[in-house]
Amino acid sequence: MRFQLTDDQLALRDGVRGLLSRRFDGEALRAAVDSPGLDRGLWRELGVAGFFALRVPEADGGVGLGLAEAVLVFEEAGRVLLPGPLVATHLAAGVEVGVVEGEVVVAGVDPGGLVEWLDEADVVRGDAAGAVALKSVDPLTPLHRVPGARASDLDPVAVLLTAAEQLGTATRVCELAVQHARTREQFGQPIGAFQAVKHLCAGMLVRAETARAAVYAAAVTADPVDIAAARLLADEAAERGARDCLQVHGGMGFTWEAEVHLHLKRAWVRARRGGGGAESEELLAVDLLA
Amino acid sequence: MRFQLTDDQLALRDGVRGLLSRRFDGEALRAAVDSPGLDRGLWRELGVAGFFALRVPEADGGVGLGLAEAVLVFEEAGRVLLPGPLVATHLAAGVEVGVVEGEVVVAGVDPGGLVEWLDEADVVRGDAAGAVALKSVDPLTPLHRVPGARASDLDPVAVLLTAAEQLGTATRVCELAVQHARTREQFGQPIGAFQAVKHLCAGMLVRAETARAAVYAAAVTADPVDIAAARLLADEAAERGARDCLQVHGGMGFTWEAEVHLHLKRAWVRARRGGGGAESEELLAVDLLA
Amino acid sequence: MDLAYTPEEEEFRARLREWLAKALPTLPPKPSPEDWPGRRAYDLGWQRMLYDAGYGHVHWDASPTTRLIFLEETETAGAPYVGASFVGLLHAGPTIAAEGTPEQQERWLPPILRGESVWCQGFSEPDAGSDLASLRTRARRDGDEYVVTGSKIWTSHAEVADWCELLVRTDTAAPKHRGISWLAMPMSAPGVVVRPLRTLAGSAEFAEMFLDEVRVPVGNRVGEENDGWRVTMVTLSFERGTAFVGEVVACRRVLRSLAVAARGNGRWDDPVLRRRLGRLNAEFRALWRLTQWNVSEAEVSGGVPGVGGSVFKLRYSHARQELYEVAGEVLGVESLDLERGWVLDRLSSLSYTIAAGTSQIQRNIVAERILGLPKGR
Amino acid sequence: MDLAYTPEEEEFRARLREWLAKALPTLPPKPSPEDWPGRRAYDLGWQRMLYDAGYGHVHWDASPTTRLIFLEETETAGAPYVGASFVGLLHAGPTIAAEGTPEQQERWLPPILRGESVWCQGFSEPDAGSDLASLRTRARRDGDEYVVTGSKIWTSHAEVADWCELLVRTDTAAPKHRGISWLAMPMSAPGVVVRPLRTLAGSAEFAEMFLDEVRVPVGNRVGEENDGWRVTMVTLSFERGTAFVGEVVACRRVLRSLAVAARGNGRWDDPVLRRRLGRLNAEFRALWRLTQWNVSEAEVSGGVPGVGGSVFKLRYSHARQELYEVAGEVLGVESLDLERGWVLDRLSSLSYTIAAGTSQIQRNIVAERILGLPKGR
Repeated sequence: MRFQLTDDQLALRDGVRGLLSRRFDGEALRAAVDSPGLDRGLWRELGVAGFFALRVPEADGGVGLGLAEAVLVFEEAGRVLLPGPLVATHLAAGVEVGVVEGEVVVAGVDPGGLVEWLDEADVVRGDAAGAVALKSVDPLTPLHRVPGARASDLDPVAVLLTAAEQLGTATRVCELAVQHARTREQFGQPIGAFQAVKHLCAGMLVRAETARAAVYAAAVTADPVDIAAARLLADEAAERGARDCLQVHGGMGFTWEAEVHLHLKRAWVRARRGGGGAESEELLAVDLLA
Repeated sequence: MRFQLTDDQLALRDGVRGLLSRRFDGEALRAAVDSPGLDRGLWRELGVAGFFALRVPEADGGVGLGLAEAVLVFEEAGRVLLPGPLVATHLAAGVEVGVVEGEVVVAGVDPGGLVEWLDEADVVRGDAAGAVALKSVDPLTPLHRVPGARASDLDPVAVLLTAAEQLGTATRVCELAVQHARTREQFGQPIGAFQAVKHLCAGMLVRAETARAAVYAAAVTADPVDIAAARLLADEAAERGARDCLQVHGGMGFTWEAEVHLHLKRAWVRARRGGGGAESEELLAVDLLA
Repeated sequence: MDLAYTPEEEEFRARLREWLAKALPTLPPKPSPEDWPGRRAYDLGWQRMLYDAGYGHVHWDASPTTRLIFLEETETAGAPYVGASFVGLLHAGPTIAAEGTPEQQERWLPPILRGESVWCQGFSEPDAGSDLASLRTRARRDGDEYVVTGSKIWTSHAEVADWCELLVRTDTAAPKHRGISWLAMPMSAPGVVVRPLRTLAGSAEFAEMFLDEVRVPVGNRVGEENDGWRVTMVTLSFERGTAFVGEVVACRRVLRSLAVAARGNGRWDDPVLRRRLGRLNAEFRALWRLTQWNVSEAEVSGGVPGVGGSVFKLRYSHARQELYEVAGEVLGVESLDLERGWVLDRLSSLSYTIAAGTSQIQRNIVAERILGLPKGR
Repeated sequence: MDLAYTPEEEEFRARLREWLAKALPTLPPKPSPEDWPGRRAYDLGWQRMLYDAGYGHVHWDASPTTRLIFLEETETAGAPYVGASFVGLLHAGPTIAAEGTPEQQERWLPPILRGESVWCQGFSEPDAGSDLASLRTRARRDGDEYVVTGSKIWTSHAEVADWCELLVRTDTAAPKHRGISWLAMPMSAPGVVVRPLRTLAGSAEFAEMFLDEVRVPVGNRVGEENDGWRVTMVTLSFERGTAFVGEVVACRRVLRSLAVAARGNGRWDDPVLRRRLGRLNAEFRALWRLTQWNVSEAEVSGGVPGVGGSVFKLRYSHARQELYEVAGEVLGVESLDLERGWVLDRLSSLSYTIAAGTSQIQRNIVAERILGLPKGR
């Protein structure tokens, strides 16, 4: 058993992190908030880098990697709040033409009736008839709702990749909180020297690292029960982490300019995919009787 | 509106506290743990002091006071972990002969199927047929369980008086934690100087004071919805308070000699009266639609 | 121990309710959140109506119970918030009333009560945060003027304020609590620049204020030079008293409407959610009782609210956040829609554990001032 | 990144499983908790069986993954705990192996491995608590002996131990971490008095130990004089590695039996409870994965467990307490009955956020050593 990233996986993660830090850094994030809309150039670069072709077999012109690698890549995307219907498009690779190249943007109708990026999509999977635009709480994710209509059952892979994005947020907000706590001074010392702040940060790390083990393991096994567990832990780590990060930032975190609210809002959107965690809890309960 | 204790109520509370501190202090508590069994002499003294006759009309030979006063008295009883079927006996005052004088001990079958102090009781209210003795987790409360059988609906007054006892525990464990935190030194200072300990204590006080407002208000209104709210908050304040008090005490709190475990165990027993808090939550939910 | 009101209090409530029923329909339409001049006019107009009807002083000299009734009834009737009059009526005004000279009181108080002036608050600074007393905005004495330079943040209504209650450092050598003074600064003074501050809710409820060599007459100082921290504490403790009455009333209304919404969309059938709603009902009922308890205590103690305000604020701010968490569960996908008023309220509620003393600071206050635990080294 | 075991590891597992199936039925009946001599004999007998079968060293020199498999399989098969051999195998033994002289190793290690000696731990003191390094038990040098006076607490198996790994202060003038030495004290030495310590669970799992002028040969010191703190840290970090593997396996079994019990008594139909059980399943599955992650990391880093143990312990101790909270909900009134084994386990679980470093201390460790936050002043 070697439940650790392999050298290839570390290299993949570093490569994706490098690409994203060049093409979607903090400045680009803020620019995207100010002028929403999908960056088609970046989308094509993602395609070239293999973001969508990652799990397509080499024989079919893909990269031929597995769920574990996909999870690492989506974690990085979650870290930097990369905009766009990444999960839906990734899942359509090898099914819809032009996806692997990053030429085509795919939106999907979620079982909860949510559609992300409908107006930007070239292809819509599922029945989006009658979709109503919402004023999205996340300035980086345009949303529609399909009243009444429910698509087919949620793809467990979609759940897992969403959990990987949540893991990225959970990790990132912990780093943001620690950075702030190390440098911000109050009452004559860095606020990170106060136990109350320290313990908020420790809690964020504990949740993120527990979620990481669950998400990576689910990527290895692809077992729906493991995926359900990963989802619950990743949602918790992301939502509570972003909340606590905001608390550590104090008033500064409450401004539009701070990155933390974007993580919180995105975490809320992701947690809604598939209609919330109740079904995962039920699946995990039933598993106990198996 | 004067939602504060009146001078008479303050005097009553101080009187009861004085009586109990003389007749049931820490030493007596430890002695009771070592040799269980009801102290009939103390029971008669409680009778003489009006503990049971409190709400019996003066015309019928009682003290003629109300629920508010009863709540204050039961809070004091909860504070010192006074043993015995206090609620059941109090509720039987004016109904069963000898109760007001403290000559008779009354046990009651709780809707959850629990009977406290069955073997010591002179009178049992409800059907205790087939009662099975438990090895009680609380060394100061002998327990029986009546399998299957469910008595009639729970008397809201019984719920309220139990909440008052829980409030007594919530207040007392906060005091115990603060005392310990002020005197125990670690790493060169009283542990109460550490934020982590400070914040545990602050949380205990906040829960106790919120529960106090709810319990006292329910005593004034006698409204079942207010009582349900009081019960939930008092259970939470007592159980979490005792847990946190134990945490503040560290290893010392884990010994049999420390008072804190007795509060935790009694809080568990009281929280089980009436079968737990789910019904109260449902009552409060339905109230929102009224 | 009772929850009954006196005949006088009941009469006050009845008269107020009657007046509200007549007065509210005469209000002009509510301006949009971005229309600052409109909001100023609307809020001052409402204060003027209260003044004319004899309720203008209610925040100042009514008994705590009367204030409680006033806040409960106005919120229940859907009356406007205090809005732009907030700092004047609840911070700066009471400070001037308590610490100002007769001339200062004559100059500044009547316009506040009559709905003619708007005050804003210049306390917080970007680098001070929770450590308010570490503020750095400097006031240098130059003859009979102070020359003020620095910056302030989280200033509400700065765009339309006439006056700012300003905390400045007048002695940089003294310990941090000892070198602060309280000034009334005219917002029209040269060197005052206001820049809107966008919050995570996307709105510009607050502003930053930049002060560059702003000249303020020494006669505008309330209290002694370097005694501003004590003067400020009077103001802040005044704020804590009945500050959340209207909000608790509003939360209970939101909670009831959530239950109705849940019944409407089928979520009511989920016992997990239903019982969470029930527990929130217990929570907000208790918070209302705690309010009544604190108000009754203030009544006895002569109206000065104690540190019990920290206990209330800790519990309330977390309960309010939990309320909007549950609202998210009730609304499901719609909880992501800013068109639903609740969603904006949810975003605003995120500040409740931070603003006016973070929950961490409040727990320190409770532990040290109520429970008597020692300060850390 | 995989969760597969190598053919060698799978073979180890298969052989162990086979051996356990044969060996366990030959065990004598389990002694009662109060029968200390019986428990000593039982626990040492089990260690002897392991030794004879070639598993005696597994805690010491097997790879982390092999240890994981060993702990998983023994717990799953219902094999005895390490019991009275705990300190010898997992604390004192590894310390002696790492820091002792060849003579010390020859003298003390083989009896531990062969199940012939019981060690106990004399670290904690009543006045030290979480601040272990502030211990006060004094060792005065007198020729080639130390003369030890003081008291220790939370000492398991003291009643039947042959040896005690003892921390003593050998230099009272030095900074607190610098004046400590590590001694192997024979429990038969004159002046050693053991008194059982009753816990809130009502049992006497632990003892207090009073030392009055106990003479310990200088040759029993492991490591240099005054270097005992560093020597101890080796021991403590060894403990953190795979310490909780068996417990996580056990918790997952308890959780499944809770679900079955809930289905039996009708509580399963309560979705609030059912979904809490589901969430706990997620929790313990994740904790198992985290164990596998940490073990794999230790495998790479050469077997030295890192501070990741604090992350695990924080999450695990709270999960375990939550498990027993939920057990209380499933069992209802029966959760008050000490005859139900779960209830005693619930009481024991209360120590998990306290023993071996409180959750508060663990959070400090995580914040300072992993996240690099500054120490407070």
